[in-house]
Amino acid sequence: MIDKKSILIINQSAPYGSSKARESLDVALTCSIFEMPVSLLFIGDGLYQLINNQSPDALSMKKHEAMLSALPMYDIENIYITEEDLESIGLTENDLAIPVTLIQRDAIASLIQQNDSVLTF
Amino acid sequence: MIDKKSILIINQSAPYGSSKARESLDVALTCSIFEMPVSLLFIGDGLYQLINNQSPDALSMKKHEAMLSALPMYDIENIYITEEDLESIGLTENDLAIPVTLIQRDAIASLIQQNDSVLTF
Amino acid sequence: MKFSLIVHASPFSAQTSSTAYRYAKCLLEEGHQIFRIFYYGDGVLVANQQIAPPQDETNLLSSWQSLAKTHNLDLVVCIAAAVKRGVLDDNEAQRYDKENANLALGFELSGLGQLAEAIAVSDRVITFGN
Amino acid sequence: MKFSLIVHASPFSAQTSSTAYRYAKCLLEEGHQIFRIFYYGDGVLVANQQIAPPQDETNLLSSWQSLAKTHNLDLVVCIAAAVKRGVLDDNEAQRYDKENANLALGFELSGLGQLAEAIAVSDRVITFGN
Amino acid sequence: MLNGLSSGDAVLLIEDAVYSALEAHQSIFKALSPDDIQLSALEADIQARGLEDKLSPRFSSVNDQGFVKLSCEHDKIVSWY
Amino acid sequence: MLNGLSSGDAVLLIEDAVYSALEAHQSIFKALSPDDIQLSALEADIQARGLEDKLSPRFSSVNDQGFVKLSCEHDKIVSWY
Repeated sequence: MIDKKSILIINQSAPYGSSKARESLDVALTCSIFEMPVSLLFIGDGLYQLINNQSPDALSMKKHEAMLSALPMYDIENIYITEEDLESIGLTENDLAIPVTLIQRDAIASLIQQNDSVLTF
Repeated sequence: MIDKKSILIINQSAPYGSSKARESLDVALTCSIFEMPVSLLFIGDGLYQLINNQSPDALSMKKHEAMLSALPMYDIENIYITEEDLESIGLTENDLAIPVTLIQRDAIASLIQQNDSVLTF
Repeated sequence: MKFSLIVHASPFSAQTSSTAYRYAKCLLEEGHQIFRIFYYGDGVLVANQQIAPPQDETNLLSSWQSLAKTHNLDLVVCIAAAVKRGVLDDNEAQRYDKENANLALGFELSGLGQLAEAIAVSDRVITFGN
Repeated sequence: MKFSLIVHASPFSAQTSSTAYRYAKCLLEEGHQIFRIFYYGDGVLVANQQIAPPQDETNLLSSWQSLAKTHNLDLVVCIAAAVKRGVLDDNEAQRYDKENANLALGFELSGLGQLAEAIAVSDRVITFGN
Repeated sequence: MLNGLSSGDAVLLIEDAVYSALEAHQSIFKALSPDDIQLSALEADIQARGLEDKLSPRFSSVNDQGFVKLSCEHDKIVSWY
Repeated sequence: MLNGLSSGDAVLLIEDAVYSALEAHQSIFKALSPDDIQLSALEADIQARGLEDKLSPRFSSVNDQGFVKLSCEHDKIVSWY
């Protein structure tokens, strides 16, 4: 009954400070379970979701990094960030918790065009 | 029973898009009713609250400008904006709904110091 | 065209839920079809029948309800988001041992699968809030 | 010192309510006094006894309740903000003709005057959220 | 998010975003060619905020019907709050 | 809001604001003299976000007790969300 529409989820929110990051992952996993191809783009503050060595015990919150690590098990492997964003926060791929595909900022438009539907969190 | 502590309310939120602007005014009016001297500072997006000719009928919302006009009836007459903020949005005092006192941005610190308590909306 | 809407923001502190309502109403007036409205995050709070808006403010809950009634709309409230926010139907009230259900008439609690389906079958999906 | 706290943000979509709780707990541990906690805006939503957080998440409502019980805290919920958000005590449920009260035990509905008083008598007032 | 735009796309500002249509904020949009990208702002939000006479000429005012029409004309919609 | 600061004031970053303590964002604070304004960020929020080894040396890490102590030392507190 469900078409295999591809979805791009754009993540622009930092983890922990708001519930957006978790809500986004919940939608991503659900769509993937329904066999819709899911791509994730992390831009702006959303890039902070990917920083490694997160340790939110004192906040009594779930480790966002760990939830991201589960993505491959749900066949979500198209994970994009832009080189410009990574550079702008002064970090490198070594600082990230999961493997990502680096793209140029002006490739965002084609990422949007390649997918059937776009959600932003 | 209530001391006459003076209050500075800093408004940094635009009207209509969120409920902050209204919540701020409700607190200002209440404190004034309790005879606490109230000053209002509008900075950043908060300055947009003061733009005249607001007409929110199509949004079915109350006219924020009209609520601001009630401030003098509550003896709230210390209303500040910074020249820099006004200039940065390309408007002049003629575009504002109520009379304000223009200060320099670096006078914000002394405004904070002159008051006993500071709230931000 | 067939539309679905996602409503995210708190109806009490952001304009967004009200923008979504105006948009939905206009869609229908223009002859389009709404497959589903999916409430997520703090957007689910509009479906609490305990809400008592001041008389001089719009009652967004009853606005949605009457639009839904006239046009037979499918208003789906994310069950996980609703339960943690205290918006419960009879089943959930029982499951979590709460005294009363408070989900407003015209709304239905269901899972994120309903959002996935809405995306799959609609020509356009528009998110209000993020 | 005598502190009062204002809690503004939605307990479900922002970290802020939980930061406020941690801060309040630490204040008390350090021997300070809390005159009042005033919930305003979407911050009032934490006082809805219908809330059913997932078992693996913190239950902020019961955290506030037990802190209040131990330290005899004055937890005041802005009545205007609460009523429009569907958080009602017995009086308000009756006044607005709603079937059930749902204000959680340990909280009290009252007006903004309680906030003004808190500002007047406290050495420090800290706002969580804006 | 203006990075994600390509020729033929349209930008509609709604709610508090309509303030960005003020002349003073046009540097935000300077990278967008007027021939490629259509800029507009929602009428109800403009009027509510008193901006009717204050918008940059690059922006056209669009009513709710126009919002619906734009949604139909473009097969992908990216919301940006 | 850094405009409102004067000598002897302290800035404590909490929640998502702790990201501003990254070296790459220090231009935000460049107008503040280190002798006049004390900069710090909340430990629990730093650790949660994996920033322990990534902060600018201008920022000290402050735990919840330190947050309370700062609140007592300064007679005016301006929250900025």
